[in-house]
Amino acid sequence: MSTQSDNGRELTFGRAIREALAEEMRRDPTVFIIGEDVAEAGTPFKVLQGLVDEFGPERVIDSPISEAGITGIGVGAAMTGMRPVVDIMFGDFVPLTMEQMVNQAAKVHYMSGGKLRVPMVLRTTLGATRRSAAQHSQSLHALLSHIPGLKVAVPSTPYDAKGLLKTAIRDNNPVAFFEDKMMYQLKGPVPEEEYTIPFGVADIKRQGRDITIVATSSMVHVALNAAEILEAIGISAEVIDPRTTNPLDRKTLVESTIKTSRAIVVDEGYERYGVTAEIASVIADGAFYYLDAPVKRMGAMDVPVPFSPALEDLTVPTVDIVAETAKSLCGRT
Amino acid sequence: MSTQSDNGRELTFGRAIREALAEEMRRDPTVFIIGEDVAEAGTPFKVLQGLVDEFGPERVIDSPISEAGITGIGVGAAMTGMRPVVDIMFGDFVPLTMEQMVNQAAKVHYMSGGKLRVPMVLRTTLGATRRSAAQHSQSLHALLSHIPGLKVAVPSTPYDAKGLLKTAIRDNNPVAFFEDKMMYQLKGPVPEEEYTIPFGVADIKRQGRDITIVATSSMVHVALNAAEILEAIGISAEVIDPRTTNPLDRKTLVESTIKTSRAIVVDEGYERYGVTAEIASVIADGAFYYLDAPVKRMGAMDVPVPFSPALEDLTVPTVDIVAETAKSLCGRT
Amino acid sequence: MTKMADDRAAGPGSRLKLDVEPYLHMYQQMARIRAFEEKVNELYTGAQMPGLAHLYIGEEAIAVGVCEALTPQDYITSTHRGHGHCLAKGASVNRMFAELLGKEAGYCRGKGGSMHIADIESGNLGANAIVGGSAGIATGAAFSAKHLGDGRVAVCFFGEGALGQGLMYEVMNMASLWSLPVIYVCENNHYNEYTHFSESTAGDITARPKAFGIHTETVDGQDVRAVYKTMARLVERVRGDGGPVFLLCDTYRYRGHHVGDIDRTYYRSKEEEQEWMTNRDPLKILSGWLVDQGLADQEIFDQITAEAKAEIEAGADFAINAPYPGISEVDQHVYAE
Amino acid sequence: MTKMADDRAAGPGSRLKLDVEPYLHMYQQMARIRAFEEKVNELYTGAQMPGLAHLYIGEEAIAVGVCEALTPQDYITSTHRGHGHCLAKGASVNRMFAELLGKEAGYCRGKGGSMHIADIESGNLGANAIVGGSAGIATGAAFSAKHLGDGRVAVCFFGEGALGQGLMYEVMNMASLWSLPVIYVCENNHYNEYTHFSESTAGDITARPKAFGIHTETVDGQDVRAVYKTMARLVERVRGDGGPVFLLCDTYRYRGHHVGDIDRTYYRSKEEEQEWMTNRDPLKILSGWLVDQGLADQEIFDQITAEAKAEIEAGADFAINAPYPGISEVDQHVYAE
Ligand SMILES: Cc1ncc(C[n+]2csc(CCOP(=O)(O)OP(=O)(O)O)c2C)c(N)n1
Ligand SMILES: Cc1ncc(C[n+]2csc(CCOP(=O)(O)OP(=O)(O)O)c2C)c(N)n1
Ligand SMILES: [Mg+2]
Ligand SMILES: [Mg+2]
Repeated sequence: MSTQSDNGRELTFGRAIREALAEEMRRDPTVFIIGEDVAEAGTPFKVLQGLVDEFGPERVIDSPISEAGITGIGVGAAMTGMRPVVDIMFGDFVPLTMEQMVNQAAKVHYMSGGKLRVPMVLRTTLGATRRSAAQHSQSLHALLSHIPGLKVAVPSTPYDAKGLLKTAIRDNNPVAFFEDKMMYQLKGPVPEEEYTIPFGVADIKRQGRDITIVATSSMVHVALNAAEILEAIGISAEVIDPRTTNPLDRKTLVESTIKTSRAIVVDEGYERYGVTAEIASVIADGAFYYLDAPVKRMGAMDVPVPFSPALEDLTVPTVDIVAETAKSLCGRT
Repeated sequence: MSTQSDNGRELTFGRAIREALAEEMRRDPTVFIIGEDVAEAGTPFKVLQGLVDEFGPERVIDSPISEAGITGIGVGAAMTGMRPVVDIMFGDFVPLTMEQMVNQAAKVHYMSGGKLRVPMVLRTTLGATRRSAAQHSQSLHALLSHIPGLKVAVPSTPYDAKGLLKTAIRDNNPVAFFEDKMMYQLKGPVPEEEYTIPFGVADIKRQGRDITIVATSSMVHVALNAAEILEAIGISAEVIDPRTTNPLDRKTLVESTIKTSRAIVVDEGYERYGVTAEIASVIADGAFYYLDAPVKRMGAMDVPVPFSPALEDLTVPTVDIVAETAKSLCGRT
Repeated sequence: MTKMADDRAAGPGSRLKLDVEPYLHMYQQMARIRAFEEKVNELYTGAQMPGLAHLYIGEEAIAVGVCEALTPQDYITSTHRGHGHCLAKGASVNRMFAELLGKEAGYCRGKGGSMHIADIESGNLGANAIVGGSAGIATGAAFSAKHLGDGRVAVCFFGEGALGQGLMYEVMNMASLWSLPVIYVCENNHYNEYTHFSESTAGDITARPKAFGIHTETVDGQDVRAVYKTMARLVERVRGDGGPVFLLCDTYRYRGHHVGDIDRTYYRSKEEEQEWMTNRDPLKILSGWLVDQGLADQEIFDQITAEAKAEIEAGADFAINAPYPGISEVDQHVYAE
Repeated sequence: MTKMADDRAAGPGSRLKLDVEPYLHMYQQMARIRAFEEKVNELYTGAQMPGLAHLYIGEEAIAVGVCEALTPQDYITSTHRGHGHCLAKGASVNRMFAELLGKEAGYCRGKGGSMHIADIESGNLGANAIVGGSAGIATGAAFSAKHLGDGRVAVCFFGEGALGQGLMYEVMNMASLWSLPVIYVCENNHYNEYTHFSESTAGDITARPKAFGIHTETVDGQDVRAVYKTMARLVERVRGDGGPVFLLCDTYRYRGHHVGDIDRTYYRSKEEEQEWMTNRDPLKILSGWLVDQGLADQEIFDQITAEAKAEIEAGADFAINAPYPGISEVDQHVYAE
């Protein structure tokens, strides 16, 4: 993990998020958090627990259940000197914020000829397999990735989560930050010393020679596990995490594929018109003359997420399917 | 134009839409229209003019300026025996309807195990170059194309508009229907006799051998004009209109590309994470072993649509650029 | 259901005239809901239920009082805390448990789960996991009823937290403009998840629907007789083209926001919970009144409770032993024919 | 601006004490707005202006009365019908015309156009082409003002049609809960495009903000003195941490919904238009009062009007001759540094 430090400390993904918020709130008094049950409750995922004690209810604000309203207030506050972090409990509620994100936040800077800015972060979640059914399991990051004027981060490790969130808060543009709710307990190295991670810089999570697996958020771990399986049968997979879908580090993705001559793109959003489509077409175009096989896409099945434990897991790319697909792309069976 | 009749009658795109609505409203008393200024005003584009006179204000309903509300009422009415046609004046307002479209309309059938249905049409517009600036010029059909449970139609001719809208109204699923506001005055043949056009069946608007140009909505005409220019220099372009982005007629797109070995995808939505990404990756995958050149994407520039006449037209694919791109793909300069 | 001569009950000697059945039926419905929810909690803590569930315990009088005033054809839309609404509207215990466990015999073939139970046969257009998400659906159903002239009314159940959603006001405005037969039933259990409603709700709740010209009433949500009587009157008004109404019910959830919300002291006191459970319990209030009136004695309630528990146990067993949907179902029902 | 001894004006002999300047200034501001809009219409009909424009003619007293009660640091958010708001808050005629013609000298370098004029120097956070779209922005600006303690207030201008947008209620609720220094100014010109507001607005408008605990007042939007006096009082209240307020202004747009809306008889009568233009014109009302009071005579108004026209003509010429932005600008300002 090129960009990662190796001092001993380990944190969970959730703790890394909290630490990033706390550090930025200490550093900049204009940063505040607004959302449903973010204060005493610290969100249903307990990610923000303790922040209200340090920063008080003026900076960690429990709001009514008004996603559009808090996003709109965030946009206005951001335009006038604050750095709001708007907490949208589930990514499934992002559609409620779309007007404010798409028509206001994303366009204010451009429409004002560069005079107004919207330094706001919209923090929300993605990810299925939690038995939460169709309205609490979606990964809708593609919707916001499509909109010029917005930036979108999809961290996959505690280290990346912290570094990218600090960057998001300091960025002078609206940033949508998607956290996989199933990863909050995931542990990983996070150095004591402060750091940030630039947007638009992919991270090579694993070096490889035979095939490139581009994966986002939760799917990075699926890809890494698939790479282990492939290793065992002599296929060397390179796993690349774009870390931000917008801006997208096209160069790294294309160069890796030029090297390996094969690519798979794995993302937990719906496959059709989703993140895998953009990345796969960028690679298919950029690495065209070097590809030995078609670029394969693996997104979530194009169905509303079913509740039944017998069905839900079938809708998300798994380690085995990724490994199988990689094998056949490499002409092995 | 394979599927088109050739009796003399010509109608504008707007008249074709109105005729489809009138015919379906006569045929089925449960069909009704709800939206802002749809009755006496007949919408700002005058597309619905006269309908209220024939069907009365109970079936052509002027609503408050409540896009989310009328979409929600449409969903509920559709679940209980009606066939609402919800009129969203500008596609830019679709974000206001996203929660009802994404979490309700799209999921009700699946979440209810197939028992409830939402036979609703959301009619709206797309298209720039009208000097309407960033909040009245977007082509946001990719947002809804991404959502399983929704269908999306993007007609390019009066003939297709009428046939597809009739199909949309009779469909038992939520359908988003995008009309290019710049095409309402466009004339084309529309037979007297009744017809419908099935979803998921692409139309080959022009036969060709050397390159496939896949284009949607307004961009079909850009592609056809580009094909004329190419013809003049001996390049035979096949122009294919998917007509619906979801379902997408992958087969026709791929087969045409296998025949021509080159493809360009043109769409007026933002390029990044847009419709061109899905279609390009479908073709790059399906026709991989037959491609002589990378599949090229041409969407709208990834910027909020500028107001200035000096800038706006630069953001949309033009005939010349499409022709130029086709030429270079064909190795000509 | 049988019209109740509740008023006549007051006058002495008129007792014989009083029809006690309906009250016992309401008690039974509330007892079934409570037993159902207790079982859900047991299944969850026993790790036999996937996901989460939001228990309706403490709020039973609202679902029962409201649904008793409706016909099977009338529509309801429900919430994430919807088990009580579904049962009160006529759902079967077996199929509900099956749905909660993700089994094919469930109302949604296991695809919906606890927060999405829909049963068109009993007029239930579905629970909704989006707060306020069904306000448009209920209002649209009322639109259909009015347009088709089938005399149905639509009830939109929602928690006071949904008052934070702009959609509520958009649809209330249209329901009022077009005099739609919809009844907005606000279950104010005082908390939006872990936040007291006074921290999220400015002004006076009843002033909001009134501002849109909607007839508004308030009722004690723990007194099923009061809820029923009020609803019966309101339903009559709405069916008679009297336009939409809003009914604010004061209530309380005894348990956590969801089954996993065990330690609640950081947002509400044990005393508060105790106060409601002891002095404002809907089952106690009804049984107490019937006993005071000499209309019933305790045995009957014990019997009803026992029957309810038995039905619930059987339902849970049915569900536990029922098969899951086949994996081929995963991509079925995405689109209707 | 100078405090006006309006009240004292009543008492005879006190005339000399009265400061007439502020009134003449308001007249001048209204005259500038009207002349500006007349010119916009001329440019449009002369095919010299791209796109469309929504004229503010008839509503001038609101923008002027409101903005005269604000400091340059105070914030406003505006609407698709925003030219008047921008001018009243201090925008330059030249740069506004430049923006309307898509020229680089415009407030948004030509990228925003008529519906998106923003001028942070004068506290204008921008017009908005989404009905109700700026309600969140204005409320958020008030949030900043309160949090930063800079004593600013934020004014949210919107038409009565925006009352159809749920966002309005979500943010009014929060503004009330958190006592934010925001003033919601509703310009009720009776029409949402081509639909009379009574067909889209149930109940009583003022009851809506009141339901959220927001102090609400109503004023004659054609009487700039009344608007100014009311606003001056409300601004003081809001600045003094009195919480948000809602001001409903009764007004009328003389022209079409936009410059292209010529034949309006299908949605409103010529008589109605005549009635407002003859008897409720904001410029006539103010000049008439000043003349009656013997504080000014007609010449001065003719002079002000002539000056305004000259300024406007010069501004339009400036814009017409100004250069367009270079094509390299098309993808600049998508993201801030
Ligand atoms: C739009 C939306 N925002 C947030 C949530 C998360 N959430 C689920 S229940 C709940 C609280 C709802 O409170 P209330 O409406 O009073 O219902 P109660 O749980 O008290 O019955 C919240 C915030 C959601 N499901 N939908
Ligand atoms: C969300 C949204 N819906 C619809 C429109 C189209 N539209 C533009 S102005 C307008 C009417 C607005 O009426 P009102 O708010 O009263 O303002 P007025 O034009 O009367 O000043 C409509 C419906 C829009 N711009 N935004
Ligand atoms: Mg509650
Ligand atoms: Mg108006």
